[in-house]
Amino acid sequence: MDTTAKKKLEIIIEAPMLDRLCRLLDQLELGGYTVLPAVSGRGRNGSWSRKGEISESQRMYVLFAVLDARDLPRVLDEVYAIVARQIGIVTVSDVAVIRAEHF
Amino acid sequence: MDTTAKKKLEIIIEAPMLDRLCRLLDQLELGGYTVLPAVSGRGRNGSWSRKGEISESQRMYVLFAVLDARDLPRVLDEVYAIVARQIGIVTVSDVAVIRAEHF
Amino acid sequence: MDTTAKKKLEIIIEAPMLDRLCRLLDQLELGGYTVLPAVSGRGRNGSWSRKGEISESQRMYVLFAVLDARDLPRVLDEVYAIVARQIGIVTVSDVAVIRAEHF
Amino acid sequence: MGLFDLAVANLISPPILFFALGLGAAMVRSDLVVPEAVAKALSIYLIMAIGFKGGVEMASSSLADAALAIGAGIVLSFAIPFISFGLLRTTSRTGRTDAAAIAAHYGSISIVTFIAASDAGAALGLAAAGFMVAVAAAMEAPAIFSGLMLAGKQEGQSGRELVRDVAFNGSIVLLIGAFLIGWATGDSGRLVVEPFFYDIFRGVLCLFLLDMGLVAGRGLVRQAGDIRFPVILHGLYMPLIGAALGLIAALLIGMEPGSGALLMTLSASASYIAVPAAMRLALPKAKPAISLTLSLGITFPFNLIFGIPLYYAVAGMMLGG
Amino acid sequence: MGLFDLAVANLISPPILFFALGLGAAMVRSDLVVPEAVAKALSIYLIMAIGFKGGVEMASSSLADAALAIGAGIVLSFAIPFISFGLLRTTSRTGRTDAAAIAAHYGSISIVTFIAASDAGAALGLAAAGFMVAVAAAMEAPAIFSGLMLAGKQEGQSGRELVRDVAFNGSIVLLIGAFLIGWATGDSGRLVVEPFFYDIFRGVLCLFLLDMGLVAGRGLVRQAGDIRFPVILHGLYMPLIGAALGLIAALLIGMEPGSGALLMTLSASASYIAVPAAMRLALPKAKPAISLTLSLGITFPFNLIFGIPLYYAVAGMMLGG
Amino acid sequence: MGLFDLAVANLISPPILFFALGLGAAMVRSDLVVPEAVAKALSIYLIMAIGFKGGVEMASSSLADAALAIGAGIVLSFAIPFISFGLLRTTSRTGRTDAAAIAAHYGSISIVTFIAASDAGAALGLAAAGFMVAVAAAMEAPAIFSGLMLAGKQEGQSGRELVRDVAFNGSIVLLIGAFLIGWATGDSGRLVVEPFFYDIFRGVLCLFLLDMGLVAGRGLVRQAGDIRFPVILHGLYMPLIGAALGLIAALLIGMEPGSGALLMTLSASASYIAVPAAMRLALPKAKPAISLTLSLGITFPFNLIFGIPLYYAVAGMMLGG
Ligand SMILES: Nc1ncnc2c1ncn2[C@@H]1O[C@H](COP(=O)(O)O)[C@@H](O)[C@H]1O
Ligand SMILES: Nc1ncnc2c1ncn2[C@@H]1O[C@H](COP(=O)(O)O)[C@@H](O)[C@H]1O
Ligand SMILES: Nc1ncnc2c1ncn2[C@@H]1O[C@H](COP(=O)(O)O)[C@@H](O)[C@H]1O
Ligand code: NA
Ligand code: NA
Ligand code: NA
Repeated sequence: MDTTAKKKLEIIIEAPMLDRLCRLLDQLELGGYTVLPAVSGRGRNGSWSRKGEISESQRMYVLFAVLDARDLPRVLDEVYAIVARQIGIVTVSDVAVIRAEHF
Repeated sequence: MDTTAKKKLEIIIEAPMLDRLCRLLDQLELGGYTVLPAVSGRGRNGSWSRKGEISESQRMYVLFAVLDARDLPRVLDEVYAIVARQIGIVTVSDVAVIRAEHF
Repeated sequence: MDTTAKKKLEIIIEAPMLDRLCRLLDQLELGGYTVLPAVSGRGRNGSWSRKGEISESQRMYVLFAVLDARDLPRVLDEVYAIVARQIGIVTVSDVAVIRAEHF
Repeated sequence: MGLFDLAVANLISPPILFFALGLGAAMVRSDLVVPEAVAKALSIYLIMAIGFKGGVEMASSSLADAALAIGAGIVLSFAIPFISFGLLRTTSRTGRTDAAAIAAHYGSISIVTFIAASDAGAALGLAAAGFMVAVAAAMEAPAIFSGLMLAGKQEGQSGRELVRDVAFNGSIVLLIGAFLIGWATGDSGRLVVEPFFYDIFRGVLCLFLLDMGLVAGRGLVRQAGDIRFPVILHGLYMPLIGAALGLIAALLIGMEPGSGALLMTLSASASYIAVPAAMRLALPKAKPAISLTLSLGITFPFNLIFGIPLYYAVAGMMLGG
Repeated sequence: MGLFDLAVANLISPPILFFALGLGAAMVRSDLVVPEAVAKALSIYLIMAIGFKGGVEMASSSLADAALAIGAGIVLSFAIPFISFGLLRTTSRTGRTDAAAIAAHYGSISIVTFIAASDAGAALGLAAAGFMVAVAAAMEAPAIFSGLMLAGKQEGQSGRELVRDVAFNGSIVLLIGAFLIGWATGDSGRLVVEPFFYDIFRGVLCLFLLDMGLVAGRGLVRQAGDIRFPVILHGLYMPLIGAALGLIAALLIGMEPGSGALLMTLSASASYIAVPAAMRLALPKAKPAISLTLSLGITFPFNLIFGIPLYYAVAGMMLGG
Repeated sequence: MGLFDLAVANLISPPILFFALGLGAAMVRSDLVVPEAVAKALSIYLIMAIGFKGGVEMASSSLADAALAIGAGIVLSFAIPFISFGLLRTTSRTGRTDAAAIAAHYGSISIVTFIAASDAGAALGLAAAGFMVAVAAAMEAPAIFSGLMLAGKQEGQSGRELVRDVAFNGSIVLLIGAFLIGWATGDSGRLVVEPFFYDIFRGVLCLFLLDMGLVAGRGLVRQAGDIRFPVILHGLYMPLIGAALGLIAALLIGMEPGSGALLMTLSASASYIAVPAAMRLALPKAKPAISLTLSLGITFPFNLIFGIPLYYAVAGMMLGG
């Protein structure tokens, strides 16, 4: 099976900012992204947990997008502009994909 | 601590196909796999969100399996046969594991 | 955008041990970690699924921490001491981060 | 009661108003959300309750009438997709596979629409026969097979797996199971569960329809722009065609107004749970967003707000004493 | 009833005892957890119910009184942050942005505290006017704008997006929507939903307050050590200052004791849903843990256990016949 | 009522029929699922309700009787694992650690079985003393320590952490807390929560048992093939042995039939929430799938369908007037 090299961009972002981040990515016209819910964590701002919470304000989501290395620089710049002020971290890693025509 | 090189296979798959994918992987007798629920996303078929949904048909799950590089080709072939017709994407990346005897 | 190389440590751990693992990581004073809930899986101990379950004892969580390569050895040693006896697997992979000052 | 009064009575009932509130909140992009897990549980509750009640009422139903009604339902579910497919193909440029998938949605039923219509009927004093629950269950699946026939030969399908998935689909199993439990335990069973399955039912329906409004509204906001106008129109006239066919069937088998209005509603409604999942397995090339937006975002609100009072009014006139 | 009897009656009511059970369980680090999805759904239920009831009771309210009360609420919500900010800045070394964020929480309201107080009032026979629900809704947002003013110019803010997010915030939309539905359908609507929204309400409140106790207790266990003493004190005296201002407003506009006690409670309570989210968007540099621990871990239990009976006792004396 | 009539009355009650529906749906691999969050919330509700009711009923109980019953429960929970362990080791080739883990499950209790039995008792007019709730709570933990003794010395265990985790386990804290609240508030508290905790209780139980049937059935489908026959048999005869020991204890301390049947049920039931989690921490080498499948997939349905009516019948004969 042939595989193609791509980049996986992963953004851990606080819930109140998730919609704005998605709207940004929609404008950037990436191939796609997927959002996973986190249930607890710890960082410099202390620890949090979803146990029994009704407010979304403290939770984090993990959004990831598999994209072409060529698209990475412009996407990182735009994402950084949002994440810099908010709580969130951004990582990039290497992946190989099958069905490259999808991206 | 000694680590061993392995591959991480990650499959983003639509909910109605999840059971069939798992049954396939069970037959392939991999060491194991784990399934994470996604809450929203966007792709070529538009965007989706679990907010308040009662139907599973539009949601995606992320299944990942840590496995030996030698097993990868046969697994990819079989997985591709399923995912090719459905909504889903498949990525492979490099990881190191401790407790290699587990796999 | 400048990126910095880091390590991503990922631990799949059974629910009853999650609190103890988090307490351990808190003592190790890492930059942070995030916990994702899994919904089903299969391993050497058979398969499990959260469907309709009220007991947490069989579920797995995926904890990940982005950290500096220098911190990895001591963290792996401590984590191994816990995970060795329990159900769980530990993987390490390479990532690049923006906002390196966060870690 | 005239059509106008009926429409007004329906429109100012709390369940419909909460549905409208949900729709409106989604339109203004409010972040109001009923958690997915709770929404699913509410639908389980409503299906259990409606199934159980139907079963209890079987005591006063004739089995021959039930068999006739179930037969009529199966025929309708099987036939409606052919009409829907033909109309879609002639009025819009929808491809064969997509048209077949949409058509399957319209032949099948929306159990939530059925529940809302039953509730409206009860409020109007036009109760239906208990076996209408069995009719609803029977109408869920046949349309799927019509859809597959319309789509033509597809590669890699596994018919047996599909039949099993459809037949043992959660909401059918629950609806029929609860129906049988209600039938078996009758009034003594009813006594046990009355406060939970009867008394608070209409309040729970308000909460559930709030969520349905939110979901339908969010779907519309997200997707409606991508759907061509003739397809959107299909979502508005197809329920009327379905209801007309349901009425004809009800006349032919001599149903009472309450049951007839429900048969019309079932025929008019489009599936958005069982069929979308089945289509992903059986017709993976069909684009899921179109059919789901149509059935959930357009036909469902149309039926809930305008359709149901209309069907009761017409059924009252055509089938009534 | 004297203050002492009131306090005792409040303290030994099941809802408050379940809240205390939750607090205690969290303190001993029990793993008791109400799932997040269910907790959210319970809060939706309670908001729907309280909104609906308020609307139904509007039949017996004067619109002029309602307008006056809403006006008073807006002024209070807008003004209280300035007091909170000033006190924080003079008594503690809290930075400008953090102090502004905390102050915004105190100007806004806690809808759960409002619901618990309404319930306590009903139990005491001191029912409030229906429009107090609208007052609660009106008091949610103004404080946010005071907070932004106090924080001074921040980079990169988008005012318009924020106003929209705040105005169409889920709990406000639901509270006002349910209020209007109650108002529109009145007693006939009430009949439909009585078992669900009225009869089981107090039992559901027990379950919900159990969860609130768990959440508040866990927050305290996790964070309280990181918060400086003068800031913790702020969480204890600020509700008293807010209540005093609420009392003055109630006296000025001539409220009845039941409504006045609710205005006091609203002024005394601090937001922990809408404002924290808004602050993350508008003042991202403010540390969220401090303000949330203060409003949810300290002020909320204080109001629930000591504040509410106190406010009813004082309102009874000062506003009563 | 004779044993046969009792069995029939139990079998055709809606809660048991919904349990059977769940079992059946899982067996045919239907996709029917009650969301995990809701299932957990339902169990919280049921524990709160049963605890509260027990507390309210303490008004008519003697404390001496309560102390005796609690003592008996502790002895049973502590003793039963030794029998279970011995039988497992002699009849099957289960290893020491696995046998110890399974034995701990059988000494402890299933609170859901207790709730279903209480409900069946109430339906039969054989109400139990309020303190049986405290007996249930007291029987949860002792078996865990027997299990550890049976397993022998394990490396790396932290006894103190374990004791704390077990003692402050969510369902024990909630059961005892709700019990104390019911006791403290008595009939006036009951009035507040009657519609929620009493009236709809049996209906909620139907929904919950539907889920329990689904979970038990899915566990069986998934795992039963991997479990050796003598171990499966253990899941069927062990409840009978437990019930017999419970009966002896009930005779010795002179219990009434309703309470005695519950003590039998508690002894007969096996834990599937608290003990599995404790075993993962204390005996990580024990394979969790075996013990969980046994207690949840075999013993639980056995008790629910056959055991409970049997225990009531025997208790009625042996302890009755
Ligand atoms: N190094 C990290 N690895 C994984 N997750 C992190 C890391 N740092 C922060 N997080 C997540 O981001 C949240 C906010 O981080 P912070 O702003 O540092 O408090 C934390 O609560 C974690 O959920
Ligand atoms: N490049 C991508 N990166 C991450 N997730 C993706 C990507 N493309 C698609 N997805 C996910 O897969 C779903 C279906 O994709 P599609 O078939 O392109 O609509 C999307 O809604 C996303 O959740
Ligand atoms: N190779 C693997 N890749 C991903 N997840 C795994 C793997 N092996 C085990 N797991 C997860 O860990 C759980 C316990 O594994 P085991 O102890 O092997 O039964 C499984 O049920 C999976 O959720
Ligand atoms: Na139809
Ligand atoms: Na306030
Ligand atoms: Na036992």
